[in-house]
Amino acid sequence: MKKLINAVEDVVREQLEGMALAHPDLLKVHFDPNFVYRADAPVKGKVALVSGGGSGHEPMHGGFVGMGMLDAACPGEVFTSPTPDQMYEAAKTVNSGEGVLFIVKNYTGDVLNFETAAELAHADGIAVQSILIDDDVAVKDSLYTAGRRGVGTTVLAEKIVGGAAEAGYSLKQCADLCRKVNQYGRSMGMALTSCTVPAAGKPTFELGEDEMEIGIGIHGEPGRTRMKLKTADEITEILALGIIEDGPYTRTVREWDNEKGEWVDVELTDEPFKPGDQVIAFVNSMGGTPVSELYAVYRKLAQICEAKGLTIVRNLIGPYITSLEMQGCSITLLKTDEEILRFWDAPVKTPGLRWGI
Amino acid sequence: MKKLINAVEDVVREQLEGMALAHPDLLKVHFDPNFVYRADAPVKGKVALVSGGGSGHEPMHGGFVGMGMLDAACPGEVFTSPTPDQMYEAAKTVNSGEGVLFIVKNYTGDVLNFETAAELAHADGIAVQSILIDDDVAVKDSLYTAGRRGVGTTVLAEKIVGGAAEAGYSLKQCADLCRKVNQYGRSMGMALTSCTVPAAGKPTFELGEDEMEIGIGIHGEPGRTRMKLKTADEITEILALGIIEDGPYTRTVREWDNEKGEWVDVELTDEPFKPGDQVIAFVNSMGGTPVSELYAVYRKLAQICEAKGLTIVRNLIGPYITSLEMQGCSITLLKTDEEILRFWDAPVKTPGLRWGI
Amino acid sequence: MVVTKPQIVRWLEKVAAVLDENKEYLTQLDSAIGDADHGINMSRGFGKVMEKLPGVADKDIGNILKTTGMTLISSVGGASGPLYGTFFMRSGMAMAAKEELSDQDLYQLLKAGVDGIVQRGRAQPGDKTMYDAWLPALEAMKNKLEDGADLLAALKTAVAAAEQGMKNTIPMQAKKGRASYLGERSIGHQDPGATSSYLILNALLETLQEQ
Amino acid sequence: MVVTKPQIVRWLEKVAAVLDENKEYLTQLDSAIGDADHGINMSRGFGKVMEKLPGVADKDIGNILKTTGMTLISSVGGASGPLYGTFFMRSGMAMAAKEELSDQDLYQLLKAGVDGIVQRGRAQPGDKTMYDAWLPALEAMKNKLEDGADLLAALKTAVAAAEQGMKNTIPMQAKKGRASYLGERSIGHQDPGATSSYLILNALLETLQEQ
Ligand SMILES: Nc1ncnc2c1ncn2[C@@H]1O[C@H](COP(=O)(O)OP(=O)(O)O)[C@@H](O)[C@H]1O
Ligand SMILES: Nc1ncnc2c1ncn2[C@@H]1O[C@H](COP(=O)(O)OP(=O)(O)O)[C@@H](O)[C@H]1O
Ligand SMILES: [Mg+2]
Ligand SMILES: [Mg+2]
Ligand SMILES: [Mg+2]
Ligand SMILES: [Mg+2]
Repeated sequence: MKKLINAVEDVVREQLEGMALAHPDLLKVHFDPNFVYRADAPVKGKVALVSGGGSGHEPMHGGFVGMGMLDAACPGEVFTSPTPDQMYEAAKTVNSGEGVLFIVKNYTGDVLNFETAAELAHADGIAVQSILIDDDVAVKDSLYTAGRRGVGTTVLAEKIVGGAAEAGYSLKQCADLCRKVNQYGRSMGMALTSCTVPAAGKPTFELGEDEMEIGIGIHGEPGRTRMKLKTADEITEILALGIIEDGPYTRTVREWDNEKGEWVDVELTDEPFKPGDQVIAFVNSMGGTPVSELYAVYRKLAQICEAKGLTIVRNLIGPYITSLEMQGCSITLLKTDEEILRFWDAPVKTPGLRWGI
Repeated sequence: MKKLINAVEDVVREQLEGMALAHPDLLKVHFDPNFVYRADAPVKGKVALVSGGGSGHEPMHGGFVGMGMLDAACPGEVFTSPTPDQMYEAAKTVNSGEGVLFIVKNYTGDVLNFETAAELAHADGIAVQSILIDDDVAVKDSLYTAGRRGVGTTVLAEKIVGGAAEAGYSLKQCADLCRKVNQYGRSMGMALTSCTVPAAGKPTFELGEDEMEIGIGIHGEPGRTRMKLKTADEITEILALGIIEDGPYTRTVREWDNEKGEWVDVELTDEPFKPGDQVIAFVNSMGGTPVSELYAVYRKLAQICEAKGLTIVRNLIGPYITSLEMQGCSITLLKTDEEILRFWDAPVKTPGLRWGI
Repeated sequence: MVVTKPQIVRWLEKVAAVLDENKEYLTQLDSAIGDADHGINMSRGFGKVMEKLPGVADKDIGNILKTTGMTLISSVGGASGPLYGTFFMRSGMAMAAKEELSDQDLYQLLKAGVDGIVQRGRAQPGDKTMYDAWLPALEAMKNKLEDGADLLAALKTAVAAAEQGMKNTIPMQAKKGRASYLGERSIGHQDPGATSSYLILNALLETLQEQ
Repeated sequence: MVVTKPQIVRWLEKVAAVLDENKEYLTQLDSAIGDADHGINMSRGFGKVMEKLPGVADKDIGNILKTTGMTLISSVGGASGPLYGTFFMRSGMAMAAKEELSDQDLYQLLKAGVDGIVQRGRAQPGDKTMYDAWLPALEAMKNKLEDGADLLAALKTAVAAAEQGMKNTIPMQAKKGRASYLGERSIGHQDPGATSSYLILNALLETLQEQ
């Protein structure tokens, strides 16, 4: 295992210490329980956004803490969901009285741990809503699986809802916007190489010199199919068509009903993309793939979108939701409307994403 | 070889096409000869900055074209300096009449090709100055080598001088500031893995599972020493002390004398860092190392700087000057003063670096 | 047979030791159909439990189990953290104020815990989860006890059923948790959570078999 | 002996072919002490020269050589591009307007080219560069011609000297170019530029030896 780390037990803590040292103007880090939060939290009059998940996906989520994006991020151990006390303490720290929105990627671990945190925060009198991101079209079925995973759309949702919260959206408005963004976004990823969880010490999976994994998640979990290595154009086509040609997607998600103080089952159906849609195109590196290669993917993606009648109105290209040092990429397309675009363009100032300020 | 590419001959062109498609608001790409230039070039009343070098270091240099940084960047083949016609055509395209500053990394190939370009531009009546960046302390000696290589300080120089040009600095002022930044900056890098030049198809060098290369350049050229893999703290210490304890560095560089129209030899001496210095600390990924690991390096670097009496006043952490998908990192420290800090903080809007706007 | 408080403490210690011994094995299983952390998660969690135990060893059994559950919840993370955490929280609530346990108590302890797992995780039999080890174990234990067998005999049958249930996960296609993303590719691998569940139950049997 | 224009064109074609054949070999040498591109660079450059040649094959020799130089400059890049580019530019200038070459002309052609390399790159003998192949070759050729030998004999000696010069770079420590960064670690490897220079000179000999 080749990494810039010290003892494997200290990886997450030391990286957080580095973040705290590097960005004192933007964020602070609380240890035990671990969470990263805005230096100026709680921000008066603003709904607070809290996300979190296993570490190893940096800059997500800690790198997205700051003005116009997250108020707090709760990092678990590498690839392991954080624990409820992290989200609970973070929520208490950043809540300004306007309530807290949990943005949760749909993995059993994240879902269960955030559920407990929501219950704890509610019991404390904090207004909480919780929205699931489940955008990974590589997971076809929700009846026979834990449902689609939360991947690239998470980054876009955190930016867009972050902009809205900054603009004074209420908790319910933030939750509704976040749900819409999730329903408008679809992603799919692939890996050229495996990653190595520090504590495990060896690659999570083995891929032959001429093989790749299509439909990979962000935890080194195997994907939908393994196949012979293909060209950037062919890979882009597989991912892009997987997204664009994905049909309606219906599933039941649990959302916290803040009024009733209980979990309710909500049935959601995401509509497919259609010609004429305006989209944000997000080409993401899995961590080990340099940005140069992403531009080759973007090139083909732009051609495919044009052929399919989708207009790319904004793009994001780089390593934003990664799997340690894994080589590979993912594509996210997000249908936009005036509201989404306005908050996408709004200023953001975080270690991982910054513009307009 | 595992990369997101199509045919190896098309790698550079297709990546440039992707850039052009992704950032039409910021830049344009000219093909044959290849150069990336500001969408709004030439910018009236502003000195134009032109840099360039082999491809494979993205986002440098093409990703630094835009407001507050470069006016044009000339990408060669992967790890191969560009040819003079690229810099010559780029200079003609972006020159607004205020002259063109070439920012050249000190590699024999880059130096020779930029020299020819400067001569051609001068013959065309374009005011040209040319500043070498040679900041890599891994190269000890200038008498017995081609001199120190240009590495991390290049990124900082392009940002800082870009800010100055935007603020109305004259060609001579830009050149003087660029020379100062170069003299104030020192860098050193290391590799955990090799990279693979697409056209070569196999790793440039072989490193054992428990080995690393210290003092590596940015082209997969072997470094100063190969040693057993160490911890992030130990690696950071080797690099940081290599930089901080580096003595005065004297060498002769060729600069273009724009008045006389000829090359002149200039002797320069860089002074070592000393306690009390304020610095910009730049922790760079070689491409395959994720940002999370860079924070562990930054953590230790901050401790070392504090112990050595250096105050980190700004930092930059991420993949900015890379070697394809190589894993590893480099550290750059740049002594600052009021002028440098002012232009570091100035707004910049490029695909690779953006703030304040 | 009466199960004493020191035996419950001993059980938890044994679980910690056994999970630590099987850390690599469980992680290995998780790397085939998950994200290669189950062993690491469980051993970290029970390591924390071991730190907390001395502080509550003189409290009642319900309290000890609840502390175990809360510690797991706040130190394991992942799917298994809330699930095993709920298991021990619920079993602790079921055993509130007890200083020793009867045969029926021990069955109720396990039953309450497993009910908690199902309520949190909504697993169905055959979903290829830890529930597929617990469900047959509980059924076997219940039947044995109803047949009048003594606790050790009933627990032995339960452990055998858990082991069989664990093995039965091999041909299953996962429908819950991370492994479900693999679809048919999850077939042919033993579920890590079912394996840790078997180990936890077996540790209980071994504790009670000790003199 | 008179060297004709078609022979010069044939030489350049042979160089293109030989560098293409040795593309991997030269790149291999460059990967040991450089950045693994010398073969790729040279073969790309002479590939371009081959595209340009038909358009100027009826011009004078000086013109053909200058076109070769300019094409190399604008297509090779790296250190070798400007150096070989300058070589052919300068040899072209030295042979301006010539339609055929005498023995002395051919020597002057090479001499002017090598002077250009030195002026651009400032190499000293022993720096482990292409100059370490050219310098002994020029000296040997000059001596042979002064001794009254014919062109072919002089060129044969020159090629042998270039080959020896190329091999002599193995024990040298590089002081110019990318290899110099390696310090003592550059010792023990043959310089790629010296190798391509030997191949270029040898191609000239082979051309003139053809009927
Ligand atoms: N919904 C669920 N109900 C019951 N058990 C589950 C459920 N989801 C996952 N599991 C169990 O959790 C185990 C994985 O635990 P672990 O690897 O620690 O968490 P994660 O999957 O978050 O990395 C699986 O092997 C399975 O037995
Ligand atoms: N200053 C110099 N003078 C003469 N030859 C040089 C000089 N610097 C480098 N070379 C030659 O150039 C060769 C390397 O060429 P190449 O690999 O194509 O360029 P680069 O080093 O830029 O990748 C070296 O082997 C050496 O012979
Ligand atoms: Mg996990
Ligand atoms: Mg090169
Ligand atoms: Mg797991
Ligand atoms: Mg080379």
